[in-house]
Amino acid sequence: MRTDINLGVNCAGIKMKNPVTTASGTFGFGEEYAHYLDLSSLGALVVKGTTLHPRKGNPPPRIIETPCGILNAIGLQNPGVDIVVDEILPRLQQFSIPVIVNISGDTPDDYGLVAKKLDQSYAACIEVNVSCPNVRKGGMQFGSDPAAAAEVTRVVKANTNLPVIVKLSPNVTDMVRVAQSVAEAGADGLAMINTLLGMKIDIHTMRPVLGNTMGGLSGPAVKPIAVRAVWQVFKETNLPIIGMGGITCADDALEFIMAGATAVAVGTANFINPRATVDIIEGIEQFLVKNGYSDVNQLIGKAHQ
Amino acid sequence: MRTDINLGVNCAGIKMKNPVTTASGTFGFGEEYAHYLDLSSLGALVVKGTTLHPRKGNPPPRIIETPCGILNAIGLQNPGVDIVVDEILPRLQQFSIPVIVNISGDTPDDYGLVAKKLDQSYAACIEVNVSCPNVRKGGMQFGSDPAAAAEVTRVVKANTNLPVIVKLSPNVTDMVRVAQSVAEAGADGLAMINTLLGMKIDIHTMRPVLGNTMGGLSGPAVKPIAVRAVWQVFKETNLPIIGMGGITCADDALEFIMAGATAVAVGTANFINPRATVDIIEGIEQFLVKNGYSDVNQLIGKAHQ
Amino acid sequence: MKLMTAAKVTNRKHIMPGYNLLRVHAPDIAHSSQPGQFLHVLCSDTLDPLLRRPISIHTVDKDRGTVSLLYRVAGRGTAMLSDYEQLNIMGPLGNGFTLPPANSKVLVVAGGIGIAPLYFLLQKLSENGSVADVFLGASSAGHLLRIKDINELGHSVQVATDDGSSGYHGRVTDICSPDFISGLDMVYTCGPRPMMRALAKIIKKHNVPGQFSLEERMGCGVGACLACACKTRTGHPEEFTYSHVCVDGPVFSASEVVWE
Amino acid sequence: MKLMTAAKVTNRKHIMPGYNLLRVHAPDIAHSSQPGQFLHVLCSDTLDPLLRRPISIHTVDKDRGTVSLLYRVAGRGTAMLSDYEQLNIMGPLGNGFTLPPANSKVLVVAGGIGIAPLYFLLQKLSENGSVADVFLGASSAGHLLRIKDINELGHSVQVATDDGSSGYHGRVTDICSPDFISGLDMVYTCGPRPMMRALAKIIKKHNVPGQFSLEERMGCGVGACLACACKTRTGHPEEFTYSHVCVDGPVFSASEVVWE
Ligand SMILES: Cc1cc2nc3c(=O)[nH]c(=O)nc-3n(C[C@H](O)[C@H](O)[C@H](O)COP(=O)(O)OP(=O)(O)OC[C@H]3O[C@@H](n4cnc5c(N)ncnc54)[C@H](O)[C@@H]3O)c2cc1C
Ligand SMILES: Cc1cc2nc3c(=O)[nH]c(=O)nc-3n(C[C@H](O)[C@H](O)[C@H](O)COP(=O)(O)OP(=O)(O)OC[C@H]3O[C@@H](n4cnc5c(N)ncnc54)[C@H](O)[C@@H]3O)c2cc1C
Ligand SMILES: Cc1cc2nc3c(=O)[nH]c(=O)nc-3n(C[C@H](O)[C@H](O)[C@H](O)COP(=O)(O)O)c2cc1C
Ligand SMILES: Cc1cc2nc3c(=O)[nH]c(=O)nc-3n(C[C@H](O)[C@H](O)[C@H](O)COP(=O)(O)O)c2cc1C
Ligand code: FES
Ligand code: FES
Repeated sequence: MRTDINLGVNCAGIKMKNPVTTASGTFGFGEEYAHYLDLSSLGALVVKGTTLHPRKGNPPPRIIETPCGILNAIGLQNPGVDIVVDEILPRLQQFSIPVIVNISGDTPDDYGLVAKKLDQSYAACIEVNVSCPNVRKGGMQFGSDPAAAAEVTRVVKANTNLPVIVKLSPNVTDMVRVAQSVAEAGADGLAMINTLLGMKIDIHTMRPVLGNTMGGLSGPAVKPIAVRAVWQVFKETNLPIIGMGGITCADDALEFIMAGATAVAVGTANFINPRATVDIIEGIEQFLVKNGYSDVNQLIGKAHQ
Repeated sequence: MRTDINLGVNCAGIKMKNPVTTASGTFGFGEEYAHYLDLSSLGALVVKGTTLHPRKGNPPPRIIETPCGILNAIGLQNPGVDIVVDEILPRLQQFSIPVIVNISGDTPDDYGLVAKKLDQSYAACIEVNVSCPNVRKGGMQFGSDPAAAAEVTRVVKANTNLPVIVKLSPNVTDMVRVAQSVAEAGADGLAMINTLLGMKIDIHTMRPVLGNTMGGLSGPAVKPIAVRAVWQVFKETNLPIIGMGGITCADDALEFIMAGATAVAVGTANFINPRATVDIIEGIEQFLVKNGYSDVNQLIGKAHQ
Repeated sequence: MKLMTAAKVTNRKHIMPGYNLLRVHAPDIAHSSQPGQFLHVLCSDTLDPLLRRPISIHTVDKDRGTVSLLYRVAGRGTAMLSDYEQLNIMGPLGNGFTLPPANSKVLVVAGGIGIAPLYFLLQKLSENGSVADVFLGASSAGHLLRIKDINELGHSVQVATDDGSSGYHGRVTDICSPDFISGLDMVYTCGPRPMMRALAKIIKKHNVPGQFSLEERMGCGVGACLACACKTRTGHPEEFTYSHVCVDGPVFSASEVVWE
Repeated sequence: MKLMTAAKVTNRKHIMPGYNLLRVHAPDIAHSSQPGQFLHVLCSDTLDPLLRRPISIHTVDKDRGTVSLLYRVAGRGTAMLSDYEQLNIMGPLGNGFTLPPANSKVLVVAGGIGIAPLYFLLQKLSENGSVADVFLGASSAGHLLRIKDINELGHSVQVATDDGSSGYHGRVTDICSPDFISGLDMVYTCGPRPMMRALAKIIKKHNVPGQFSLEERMGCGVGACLACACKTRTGHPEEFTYSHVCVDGPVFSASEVVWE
């Protein structure tokens, strides 16, 4: 860490000491990876999608590899918000980094109740998942309709004083419209992209591979789609963006930042390299030094100039 | 070729001696690959997107590699329908296979005029491209709105007696709705998927790589999305489907067929293996033999059972 | 202790058609591994194939600081494993087998490549002076692995093959006679799910406890992605939950698993 | 004749840091290749990286049936090229250089790795008894390739480097004096676009024709995808069209190209 280089960013009111965080659902509650890296070196920690009540998740298989990507259909398995607030978040306090809790629900009211519980917790921010393709009710349903996404945003905002980031689905005709709609509804920031709806058939069993038939595509395969989404939304809204989708290295992260992301999240790449986040932080710093920049903020949206 | 195995399919009224064709724009007018394979062994030949007037296409770079995929922004460079009808199609007659002409336009009337000209040509079928992400007017615009897609379909149908296949865009919230809408408008078949809108930024120049900024993502990376699209649309419509998106080998092709495709098209893979189509035809036959099937039609939609 | 390390490959051997043995230098892992634990192995130095592959620890040599992996070439990932001078590995991961008290009557049942983690267990058993009965099942003789080495450890081996090309002609569970099973203190097993399901039924009937090593497709290998779900019982007889093979297993108590 | 073939690699050599020479056995290609043509080479046996890479034919040996490629390790694809025993290649592709009439005054200008296709041309020239002036430009001495071999073919070499580490200190186009250029019958070149643009301007001024080998990102390599577009003139002075480097080129007449 060089003192003459600023890596810090302010994303939706959260002070991050560097622009790198984790993609919800790919990094557990952080502790699972504590053997492999110093969690306190992350810009922020985004934890697993949390719901009002505990959820079992989908039947296996829940994951399958695809070319340069994976399909997952976890189905939001989680212990429920009470355990998150009472047991998990207090433990995460030791790492002294902003913890962003990703939330989901079947109805806007569900979201509101979860938000209310988090309001009094150690969470620094709420990430509203209106884009999960792996659950029957809610999830992507909200995210694919600008009005429904706005409604969920409003309810969450009404129930918390924490900054609210809305996580957008790429499975829509016009992400910009959804982004604008949640911006008007009071979102403090945007996270994009969630996974793309996909599936795989096993030609030997002649059946879909995933227990849930369809799943969400993530990993390097989707990176061009994610960069495009960030580029488009950056152009048409003023909200800070956490960019993600296929980031594996510092060069990928810089691509998102230049497209307009204030921060980036690392997802699938954690499975391949558990130190991907910290390697990326280092790589961004090296890029700044090598190219004569002193502040990562100088690069945000740079490709639009 | 074994005589006890039937590879023939009837797709939207076109008799194909096997279910393998080429994806428009990836195989030129066929002749470019005539050195590498016997064109007459293909189930059908889908040629480059054709418009009323010649088009120059987009400025370079027009292509860039992405993880397991490519982005292209060709911009429909083509000699115009008159040259296609007068010079190119007559030459293709020698191969004695159905030739499907992919068409695009700025307005529904453009499509109609092109269709009318093709009606009297050697073309066996018209594939209506309402989903090109690489041109400013028309293209994807039509494909992302069910009503507009239906309108184009109606105009084309009114101008030709050839079977009409509509090629759908994956860049929409609900492909099934677009499919149903063009089905009602009289489409004889569906082709899916066209490319996904994506982009890449060169972090050294700090600018988008493609001359046209954004481009269309194709190749193995998109396969899970394409299989899902075929699966969903097969379930909800009765039209035959030409499935494509990332097919590189017989196993991939079989995945699409089991998801519901009557035929498959090979695109990006031609660039890597110019003999991909014929290798796939052979592989499908071998699969049938090995698994005790005598007819490829037995596998269409098999994964739904 | 869990590690990610680039371990030097010190030996590779094709032990039978389709089966390789790979030895890597990883002293920390060699010293801390328990039988039943696994490594999460990077197979490619490009993005295709993308994910790591879980491979059991087959045996360790603490003196030399090496760990051996025995694997079947199942697909693209495992086909690449023997290409490298160095292997990027994470581990040791998961919960392994619990050793039985001295003088216990123990049966070890391996289906095919299922012997991979069980051989390490058999080594520990013989270090403790225990002698186990070992049943090996496979589709045919060409998939029966390590018989000689198991005998050398002092255990007795019986064999069953689906095609009768070696030993009993039939399933390995068919040679589990009720008399024999009911006299056991513990059954250890790893193999194809149908085999393990059948075995679970048999030992349940005779009230014999079992430690079963399960497989499931994995993402992270460390409990973060929740991909490797396996249906297990909760306190309530009507209920179930999804446990995770990478952290709750891969070794589960047979009675804990919902075998469907 | 165009082919796709898995050609055996018969020799590989690191000729300078970052530059490799690869020889493959491909008799049909060796016999039918012209200087300026290229091969479309598969770099990976997985799906990442996906596309083939165009590499010029550097020299052929008809007797041995071999083709040599000289390449700069530019990125991931070229970094993999020397890993294989066999190389899957398509070719020979594109339109090469047209040889000049006997006794023509010829200049050959290569920028860095641009010498790759030009060396084959220089061989043909000396086979025809022609002697060329060869100007080599590079960023520094470490990127000047094949000087000795070109001298051995009987051509005279002048050198320019951006950092002055060898020959003239400056751009290779700076050593193109008006007197010298105006006396030429033909200029052949391959190199970075800015260099070629500058050279095109110079020779246009003196009405000297040029054959320029261009680069553009490629998909198919055979004219099917229309990716490798290059702006060229039509009959009308105000108009332009997009030609394709893989089939209309890679060698274009300098006056045909719209240099922007
Ligand atoms: C905890 C654990 C320990 C293991 N230990 C060993 C070992 O010591 N030796 C060994 O040879 N194998 C072991 N395996 C299995 C091994 O991980 C798979 O064979 C390997 O991942 C296949 O990768 P591949 O790329 O070669 O095949 P792929 O191309 O990925 O798949 C080949 C075939 O195997 C199936 N498959 C792949 N992964 C799994 C999985 N996780 N579960 C079920 N089916 C799968 C696929 O459906 C396909 O039919 C273990 C698995 C687990 C979960
Ligand atoms: C007709 C033709 C003949 C060629 N002959 C040779 C040759 O004989 N020897 C040789 O060393 N190289 C040659 N090249 C260039 C060579 O194809 C590229 O260097 C190679 O494709 C880079 O692949 P990579 O995977 O190593 O690099 P990548 O990782 O793909 O890219 C590395 C860098 O090169 C740039 N780049 C990649 N491809 C191209 C391209 N086609 N045009 C412009 N920039 C590109 C990228 O933007 C990047 O900055 C030729 C190119 C063409 C079009
Ligand atoms: C296994 C897995 C579980 C995920 N769970 C969640 C989740 O609970 N909530 C959510 O908003 N996104 C979830 N995602 C989506 C990721 O947060 C991220 O948006 C997506 O994976 C794209 O990033 P990547 O390509 O870097 O993985 C999950 C992704 C994966 C792979
Ligand atoms: C270079 C290129 C050009 C294309 N041109 C067209 C076109 O003119 N019309 C069209 O409908 N689709 C066009 N496509 C889309 C393909 O036909 C196909 O739908 C897509 O590439 C997905 O298939 P693939 O992954 O096998 O390439 C083009 C694709 C590529 C890569
Ligand atoms: S593989 Fe990620 S939780 Fe087990
Ligand atoms: S690379 Fe496809 S047309 Fe030139």
